Order: sequence, then C-alpha cells, then structure tokens
Amino acid sequence: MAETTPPAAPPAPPASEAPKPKPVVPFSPVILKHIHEPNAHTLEHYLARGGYETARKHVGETDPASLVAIVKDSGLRGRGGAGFPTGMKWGFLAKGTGKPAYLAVNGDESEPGTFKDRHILEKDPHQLLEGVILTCWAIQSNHAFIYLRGEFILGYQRLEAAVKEARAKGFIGEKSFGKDFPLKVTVVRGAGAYICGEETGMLSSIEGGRGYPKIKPPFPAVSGLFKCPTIVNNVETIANVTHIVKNGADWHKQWGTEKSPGYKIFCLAGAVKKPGVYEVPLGITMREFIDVYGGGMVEGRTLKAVIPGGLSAPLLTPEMVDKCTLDYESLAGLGSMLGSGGITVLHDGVDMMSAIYNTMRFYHHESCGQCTPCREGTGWLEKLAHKHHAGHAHAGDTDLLADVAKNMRGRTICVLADAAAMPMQSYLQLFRPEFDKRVAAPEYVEKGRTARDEITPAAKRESVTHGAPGVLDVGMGMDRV
Amino acid sequence: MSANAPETAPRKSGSHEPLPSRLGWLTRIYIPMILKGMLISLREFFRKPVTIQYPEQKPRVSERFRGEHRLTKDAEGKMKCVACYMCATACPAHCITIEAEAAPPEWEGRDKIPRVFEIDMLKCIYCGYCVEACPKEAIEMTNKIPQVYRTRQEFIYDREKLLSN
Amino acid sequence: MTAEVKMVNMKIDGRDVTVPADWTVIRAAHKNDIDIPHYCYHPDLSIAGNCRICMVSVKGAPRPVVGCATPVAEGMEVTTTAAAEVEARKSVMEFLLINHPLDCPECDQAGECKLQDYSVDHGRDHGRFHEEKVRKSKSTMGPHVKYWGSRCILCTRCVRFTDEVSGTGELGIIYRGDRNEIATFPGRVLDNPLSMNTVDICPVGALVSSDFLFQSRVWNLHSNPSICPGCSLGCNTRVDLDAKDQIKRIVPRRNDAVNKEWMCDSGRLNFGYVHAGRLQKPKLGGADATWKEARRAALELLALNGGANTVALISAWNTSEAMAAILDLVAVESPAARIFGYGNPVVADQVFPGFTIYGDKNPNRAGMEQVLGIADPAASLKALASETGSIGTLLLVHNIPDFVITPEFKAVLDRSENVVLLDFASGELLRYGNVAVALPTLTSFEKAGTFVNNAGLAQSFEPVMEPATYGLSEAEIVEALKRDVGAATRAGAAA
Amino acid sequence: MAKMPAKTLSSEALRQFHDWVDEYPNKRSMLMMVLRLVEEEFGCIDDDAMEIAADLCGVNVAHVQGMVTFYTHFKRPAHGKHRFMVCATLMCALDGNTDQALAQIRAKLGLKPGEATPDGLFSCEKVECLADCDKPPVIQKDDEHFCSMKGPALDAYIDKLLTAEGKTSEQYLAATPVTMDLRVAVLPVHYNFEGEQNVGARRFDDKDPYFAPGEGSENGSARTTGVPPALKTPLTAPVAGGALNPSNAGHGANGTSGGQHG
Repeated sequence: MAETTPPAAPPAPPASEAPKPKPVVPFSPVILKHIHEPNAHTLEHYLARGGYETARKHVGETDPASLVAIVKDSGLRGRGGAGFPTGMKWGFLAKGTGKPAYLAVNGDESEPGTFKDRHILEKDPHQLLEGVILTCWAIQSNHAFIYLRGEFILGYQRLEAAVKEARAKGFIGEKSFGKDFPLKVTVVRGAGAYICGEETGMLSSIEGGRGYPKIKPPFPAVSGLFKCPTIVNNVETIANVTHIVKNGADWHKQWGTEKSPGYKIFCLAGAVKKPGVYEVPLGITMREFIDVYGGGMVEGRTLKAVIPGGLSAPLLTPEMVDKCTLDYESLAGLGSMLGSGGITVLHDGVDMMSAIYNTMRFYHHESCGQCTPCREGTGWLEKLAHKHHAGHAHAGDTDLLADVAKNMRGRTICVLADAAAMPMQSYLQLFRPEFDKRVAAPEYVEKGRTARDEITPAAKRESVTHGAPGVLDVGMGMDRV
Repeated sequence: MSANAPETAPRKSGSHEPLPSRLGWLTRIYIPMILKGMLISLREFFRKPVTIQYPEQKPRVSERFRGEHRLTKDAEGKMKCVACYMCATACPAHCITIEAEAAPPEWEGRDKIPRVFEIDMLKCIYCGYCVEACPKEAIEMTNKIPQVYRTRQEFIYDREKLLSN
Repeated sequence: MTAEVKMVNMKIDGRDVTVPADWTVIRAAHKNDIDIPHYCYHPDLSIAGNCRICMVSVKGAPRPVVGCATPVAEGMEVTTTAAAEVEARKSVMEFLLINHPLDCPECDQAGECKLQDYSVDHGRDHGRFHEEKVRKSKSTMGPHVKYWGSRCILCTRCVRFTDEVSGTGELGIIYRGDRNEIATFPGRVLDNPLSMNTVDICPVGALVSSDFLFQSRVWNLHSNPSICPGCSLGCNTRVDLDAKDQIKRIVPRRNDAVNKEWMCDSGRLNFGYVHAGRLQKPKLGGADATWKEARRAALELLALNGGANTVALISAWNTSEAMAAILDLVAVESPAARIFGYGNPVVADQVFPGFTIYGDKNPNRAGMEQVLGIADPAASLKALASETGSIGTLLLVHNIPDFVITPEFKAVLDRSENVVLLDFASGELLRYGNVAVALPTLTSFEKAGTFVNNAGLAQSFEPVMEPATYGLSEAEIVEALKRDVGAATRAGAAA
Repeated sequence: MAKMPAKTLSSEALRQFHDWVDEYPNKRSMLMMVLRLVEEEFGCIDDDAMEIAADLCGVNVAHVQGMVTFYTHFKRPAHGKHRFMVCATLMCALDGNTDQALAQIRAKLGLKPGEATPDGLFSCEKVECLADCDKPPVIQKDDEHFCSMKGPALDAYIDKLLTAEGKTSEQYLAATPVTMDLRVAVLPVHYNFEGEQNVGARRFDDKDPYFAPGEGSENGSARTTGVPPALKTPLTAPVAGGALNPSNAGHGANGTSGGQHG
C-alpha cells in the first residue's frame, strides 16, 4: 500500500514578529495537531484525546441557534476558497420549508496546489466527523453528505471506516449520542472532475448527475441538494467547528486579523525546501511563511512568482510577495485571492509560457461544458497559450488572449470560466514581455485569403482530415469565425 | 423650356423658308467623298482582316470574359459543389436546377453533393452572379463562347457536362 | 382565471409591463414583443441557462444576467439593448461559432438557423479564431433523426425533451467540456414516436430530419397552416411545400390549447398519399369518364326509388363541411336514405409525460357527432353490418388514406348493389366490382374545412396547395349535383 | 429493458447496494457509488456495467453513459488492467517531474500517454491534479496513490508489476502500443434503418400499431425503443474522420482524456 510520507512537522511558530497591534498569542497547530501520530485516524486515538466530547456535550442539549451564534461570533470564514463567513451562511438556511435540510461537506479538493483536506481525511477523519455532527445539530439537519474526490482512496477508506465506527458507537444514527437527533452521514466518492469542487457542481454529482453547476440564485441554502435547503462547507471549515464550539469564539479570534480571524491550513508546493501542509495563524507574512515554514527557496533559485491560492489565483511577483500577508484582505488588495490556501512557489527557471499553457490545459480539460463562454473559451485560451508556448503565435494573438479572457469572465453559471480567465489575465499583466517574445509570425490579416489558397493540395488534404468536416474551405462571407 | 438653355434669337414662328446651305460646291457634288471612301475600302483589301471566321475560328477573349460555366473539382478530383443552392438562389434568370443527394460515405468531410445540376444556357444571361454566390468556389465561368446547337435540349448542360466543361 | 395570479409591475427597455410573478424575464419580454435572443430556453422545457445568449441588464445587478433564469420582481428594471449585454451577447456569439464548422452550404438548417440569425443581429462581422476546430461525431440517432456533432451548441433542448416530454430518455450528453456531444447509448436509438420534435427544437443544424435531409433549401419552400388529420387531437401544423407544390415536410405550429409545440412523427410523415395513388378522374364502371357523365350516373343511382334503399356511409375523416354537404344532398335527392358513419379502428392512446398520441385515428369523430349525430362510428358501422338484405345504392364518402378494409366493412360493400364512391385515392376500394361511380375528391391539404378534435375544439383550415388532381371537394360536388338536378327539373318543367 | 446485460452483479455487491438504499434520499443519487461498485465488480465500466447501474438506480442508460464519460477516473474497457495515471498539472509538471515519470514509463513499457499495451495489461495517461502537489510527480495506479514517484521507486514498482504479470519490459518495447479509444460507439451518419430510403419523404409505416398491420415490417411486429437495430456496418467509428489516427491526438479529440498534446 502506497503511503504518503508524513508531512514535515510544522516548526514552532516564531515568537514575536507579527506586525499586528493585536497581542501575539503563541500558536500551535489545531487541526493538524495529531496528523503525524500513527493511528491518529482510529477511533481509540481520537477518543483518547477527548474526541466526541464536544459533540456529546452539545448535541441534543444546546440550543442550535447558540451554536450558530458561536460560529458567527468566531468570524470563521469558509476555507474552501471563497472565504464566505460560515456562521452567516448557516444563518441563511431556509427554515420552515417543510423540506429536510442537508449538510454537504465539500471534500472534492480539486484546486491544483491544494492538498490540505487530504491530510484531514486520511489522518484525522473523526475530527471531521465530530464537526459534521455539531454542524448538523447547529443547522438542524439530519443528513450529511461528505463528498470526496475520487483520488482520495485512502481518505475514503478511512472516512468510511470512521463513519462505521461512529455509527457503531451511536454517535450517529437514529439516536445520536442517545438523544432524539437522528443523523445520517453518507460518504460519496467523486471520480475525477474539478468542477465537482464547485458547490453546486458537487450537489449535482451527489444527486447522481453530471457535475453541472446549477444556476444561482436560488442559492443552496434555499434550494440545494434535492431542491432542499442545503449548507455546503469545506472539510477544513467543518473540522474547525469542533474547536470553535469547544474553545469559544474569542479563542478563535485571538489569532488572525480583524477581518480574517483564526488560523488556516496552507499548502506549500513548488520551489521551496520544505513543501507540505502548514497550519498557521492568518495574517502572517507570505515571506515568513515561505522562508520560515517552507525553509526558503531551493538552492540556487530565486523567487519568480507565487501562486497564492490554488491554480486559479492571480500570481504575485516578488515585490507583491513582500507586501503580502496571508489573509483574505491583503491578497484581495493585491488583486489576487487567498482561495483554498494552496501556495505554489515558482522559481526563476520556470518558463511562464509553459506554466500558463499547462494551466490553460487544465481548465480546458476540466470545464464541464455547460455554458458557452467557458466550454469554448477555455479551449480557445489553451490553443492560444499553446501557440505562445510553442513560439508560433501571431501578432495580435496576445491581445486576443486578453480579450477572450475578458469575455469569459462573469458570463457563466459558475466561476470556472473566471478561474481560467484570472490566471491568464494575471500572467498577461505581469509577464507580458514573455508573451511578446514568443510572437513569431505577422498578423493573420496580412495573410489573407490568397495565402490560404496557396496551401498545397497535400497540406490541404492533411488539414481536412484533421479538421472538422468542411472547416477549412467554408465561406459564407465569414470564413474565419 | 429649361431655365439654363442658351438664349438664341427667337425664330420667327410660322416661317417655312429653308435655311441656307453651308456646304461648298465641291462637297455638294459628293464625288471626292465617294472616291475617298472607295480608297479606304481599297486599302483594307490589303490589310489583315479584323473579323474572324466564327465558328471555325475562335476569338481571343479577355481573362474576365464570362463564358460558359464549369463545375470545379478539388485536389482529389471530387466535385467541389455541395448543392447549397446559392447559385440557383442568386440567379436572376432562374436557369439553374439543382437536386441534392447525400455524398457517398467514403467522401470524408462531405455531406451533400448535387444529384442533378443543370444550367439552361438558353435562359442564362451570363451575369456571373452564380460564381459570386458560390461559397465553395465550385462554379466558375470559362471563356468558352456559348455554343450553337440544333435542339433546345442540348442547351441544357447537365452535371457531367459542366464538370468536364 | 379562477385562481388569483399575483402580478408584478416591471420595466423592460423602459416599457411598463405587468406579468405574473412566477415568470422569468425572458418570458415577460417575449410576451411583450421584446425580443431576447435565446438558444437553450424553450417555453415548454425546463430552464437550463447554459447558452448564455439571453443576457440582459437588471438595474442594481453588477453584471448582465441571463434572462431565462432570472425571475421577475416587482419594480425590476431590465434593459435588453444596453452596451453591457450587447457586448456580452457578442462575445457569446463568438464563442458559439469558434468551433462551429460553418458548413451552412451543406446544412439543412441554413435559412432557419438561429446561429445565422443571431450572428447577423448580435455577432461580429469577422472571426478571430484561427486554430483547429474540435471535431465531433456525426451519427444516425434513429430512423428519423441524424446528428451533426460539430454543429451542436449543446443547448440540451433535445436531451430535456426526451427526459421531460417524451420521457423516453434516449439522449444524453457524453464527454466533457468542448468535447461534449449528444449521444444515445450504444445499441439504443432515438425511435420514440415523438423523435422528430427534437429536430424542430434544435436551434441549429445539429439534429436534422433524415426524411427531409437534403430535400430542399428552406428558402425555396412556401408554407401554409393546416391541421393534422392523423388522429383526434388535430395538431396544428405548418405544411412546407416546394415550388412545384409538393409537400416537403409538415411541422407543428404552436397552439397551447391543442398540441403546444409538439407533434408525432407519424403525423409529420404521413403525407405521401397526397402525391401518389390519387384518383385522377371520375370513373364510371371502372373506366375514366367525364365529370358530367359521372355526375349523371351518380344522380341516377342516388335517386333510385327516392333513396328508399340508399345508404350514405360517411367516414370520420371527412370535414364537417363535407358531412353537412352530403346531408344536404341526401335530403334533396334521396330523402328516405339512411346515414351511417365509420372510421378507422381505435387503438390504445400512447401517453407520454408531455404529449399524448391518441389512438382514435379519426380527425373528425367529434364533428361527425355534431353534424350527423353519430357518436361512435365503429358502432354505427357495426349496426349497418349486422343488417341483412341488399343495399340498393351505397353512397360511400371515404377519404381515408391507408384504410384497412375490415370484414364488417367488406360485408357492407358486398351487400351493396351499386356503390357511389367519393374518395381521393385510387386504392383497393376502387377495385370492388360494385363501385359504379367514383368521384375524385381532395385531401385535407387541398380543401378548406373544419375538424372538431377530441376536446370539442372546432379547427378550421384552408387549402395549403393547389389540388393535385381534377378532384373537387365534397361541397363542390354536391353543389354541382344540385345544379344538375335543378337543370333537369327546369328542363322537365320546360318540356 | 429489452436487452439484458450479459453480466450480473454478485450477491455481495447487491447486498452492498441494498445497504446503501437507506442512506440515500433517492436511487438516482446513488449513481456515483453504484458506478464505483460495478467498476470494482467487473474491473471496468463497460456497456453492460452501465446497463446494470442504470437499472439499479432507475435512470436512463444514456444518462449513465453521460456520467461515465464525464468523470475521467472511471475505468473503461480501453484502459489497461494496470492503469497509470500521471499527474500533469502545473505543480507536478514543474521542473520536468511529470516528463521524467512519463519517460520512465515509456522506457519500461513503451507507452506514451493515451496508449495501452496490446495485451491490455498496462495503460498510461496524463491526468489532472491528484492533490499531493508538494511531492511531485504524483502517480495513481488504479487504487494506489504514489508521491514523488520517479527514479528508482517508479522503475522498481513497474518491475514488480511486470514480474507479477510474468512479462518483461523487452516484450512491450518490441510491441506496438494501441491508442486508447474512450469514445462511445455511435451509428455512422450514413446508416439507414431498415426499409429507409436515403432521400425522399416516405410514408410512415412502422411502429404505429395502426399503420403497420403486418405489412411493411417483415416480422409484423413494431420495433420498440430499446431493441438495437441490426447493424449494416460495424459499430465503430463515430465520424468518418478516423480520430483514432495517433497523429490526430491534437486539440481535444473525442474523449481521449489526458491524451492531449502528447
């Protein structure tokens, strides 16, 4: 059985270098505290460290509204990418509809560069499960779905085992913790679709459909899974709930910034000495994170750019990295986003054209194909990026890239089109000279019709068999749309 | 009377006197002119004739001459026409008759070909609109001058004739 | 309107409109003759919201929204022609066309294609896509439908149709992203009796009818409205004819009270009888005759004994006008005659979630009840068949294509000494020895008339084409017969 | 269900299915898990497996086909018994990690991405992010997940598999690999149904019980949905375009997931 190497233990947080006026509270990992202990995924281990005590204390006892209030007070923001305040989201849940409410936990951690949920699911599934139980009690839902991406094979096995154990222990079931609170927890496995990380795409997948995102509004909190009110939260968010309920909102707020309280798991990949997952208080500087936690750049390389929040986040140049702190507002101020916390460090040897082509290929491959701008636009972006990568782009292709990316944004059901267009726009903005360097041929307009006609019969036959039927030589006065 | 007509001396209305002739007497006897004309004719006897012996001889025509039509073929020798009816639609004389059929399955990338493609050359006015309308460059005009036949039926060019024209 | 429908007031392009509160913006706009382009939206199908062409601006919204999925609200202000949505539509149009093969010359949809229309209205005048296009499959979906994948814009109307209206679910989307295609499962075909509706609702040339395939360009067709005689529902149709007045296809015409926008394949395709196997001229004893001779012979037979042993047998395929005319004729010519009805045998209804194909294959059974008072044609024929003794003259007003002669019907024919047949087809009936006179009539496509459908809705129609034969409508025949009678009477009086 | 699948589910799998029935609000929502179940049961999801899944979940089989072709990780008959999925997304592709893994697989098995060995034992494809970006390259082989899978570790693993299968690397290097065809079989466009003319409006005479009283169709019975028609041409290529041509694996060819820009 293949096993991932245990991630490097997070180093002790540096004593006092936070630039915040807030009193600095020493931080030690909360969610990832036990992940590198052997058997941390077992029920015994979890019970031994006080597991399920919080849930036992609150389920069937505490007023659900007060749990929602605690989470709202804590300022916990969704860890899936959008950073929407969790307590507020729970508050939006439609009540009195006569339909059951659902909790859907998003474990389809599909944003490249993010691999935090994998560790929670594989190493500490009971922690998530306790969060699920508490959340379900807080929002008065009797059925929770946990949707995992298909690649989390070990995670699925361990979570499934954990659910079975918890069921056997009576933590979930007809009478959770012996209280009058029936709760079902269902684990669903995806099968390799990035779009199922989008909340409504995931709901479609759980409903047994292609992972097509749904039109919003209505938002899932009003009409989600099976057209019932549904709360969708990320695995990390749910894992946080236990700790916040246990230790209180103020405990959570002692870390982080005013608007981004708490701590977050960041995933570090790329050209650093110690890539891995690190749980740090929000608001530390990006430099500190890379240099102290990540151990600095690999030998002989300098920093060229940082992808701060998963593949779709706009890039940061070294100057921006210097100004950047790890919280939602700072990154938004720099025109990027914290996203899911997948930080990828690109060194000076990375060919940006290769990187953007790879990125665009990813989005082209992962577009679900529902909305026109995304279905067609991602493919077009990939093809144009490929031309730049291969060095045979025409003059004007670079501007066309910018225009296509602009046209894709904000015109689709979900944000995948934006997620594809954002990195493209950011690369264009920050690395335009590298694009221009790859432009080899004059503009198309100069080639015109005669040039096309000069294609040799053999070449023409070749292109005909490669292209769609009639692609090459169809006119109707708009022959090159 | 138009406003800007030149002002002339008003003719006396009702006068029937002929105007005086302005020709000289030499001109009025016409003989020198006749001789001059005959001289020109005589000179042309010894020049190369400007007319040709049509139809044994064919004239040399401009590259852009709009003669009989031709259906073109692609590099593989298949007719380019896809029976889109654009030429028939554009034709002001309604002389083109097309009936479409499915292309043979082995013709990759082609769906439709004309089963019938006829041009009634008696109706045709050789305007060239069909060539302009064709999205596939499948019809063009040769510089062949329209032929002469004995029956009307012969003037209706069918697909094979147009392809080999 | 018994239930109180809540209405909202809103503004579209500066116009005040009042629409029901559960409508969407696009429906409100279309209702008020404001055009919002759309591909995936169809009033009779669920909302997919995936084509993204119906962008409109709503005051207060940061960016254009899709009109098909945005519910109306009180005080909402919508614009459909402002810069933001025009720009959005332009870009969506461009995206739709980049992988489109642009094979309009070969495409049957050209001329009625939404891509062409909206490209002119909302698109840009030149293309910026020079890359290789995505190739998709071409396939035969079923006996009547072919699929051109690369023309498909994935609006999923057809998939929603098979899921929601026909309920047969043969179609699905396969693959992902710009490789998406519509496909059936291997070995299954799209052969439900409503399959050709998918061709109609396809806004582009992706799904085409294999029966109309390459038959004509649509701009060479002229269309006339009609009513389908295929079953007792009486679908409203549009008949498309070519320059030679040949019917090329029949498509449904929207009528929310009858057939919405659907129609069965059988109704669409059953027009072959109009152009083939027609009774061209009147027949007298099996030989061609002139109308005058035939009329005289018919009159003689009908007037035999004042019609005492005459039976008029009228099919439920006849228009109400034809029935009334025959009634008129019988009253004048053979007052003692009895009138019976008959029709096609009734089979079981084919019920789909969104449409029903009725098993009563008689378009005017209800009309027969109204005009002739015969509610059940089958029982009427049975009653006639159960009698014994010969029938002197049988006035048979037939007009049913593809009629199967049942034993009962045959018994009636055999008992008749002379049959005066009014029919448009030169079919099996004509070869019965006792058919003395046959007068050619017209199909429902060639004459005006009225069918009363099973809901009691009388639907009148006009001829869609010039008569293909020297036939006359029943009313005209009766008119001429009456004229003959009058002439004879006058001649008699003069003598 | 006119056509019965040739396969049946084992009783264990059916028991598992019945365990799930209570867990889900409706049968359709079990589809993802049922597909996993039939995949495990039959080794891959072929047409029969899809029919079974559709039957179990009460959905149309066309929808199931849509699901299977949408989600890229379901194992299809074209995939090898040992299916190597190499992550090719940016974090793994940086510094040539993906390329190195692919090169090693090619050196051992002679496979380029998108290809399978002729005996169907091994296949190799590029996939998108496998979510272990800190330890590139990431490779998934069926249900096994490997981090930092290059160099000796990868070689040793492939050798282990080869030994277990009783094959040698040389055997595969000598053979010509086959391109994986993940496309769905469709009828060619020039296919005509029985009694159908290529052109011309015809009388409608099938399927309608009234219009087809024994004549028209030979056996006298109307065809119903679900019975596949007899094929005149083999059920293979969807396009007369030969997308199987390896040189065609360019932009987004039909369904060759991960095989793009090989």
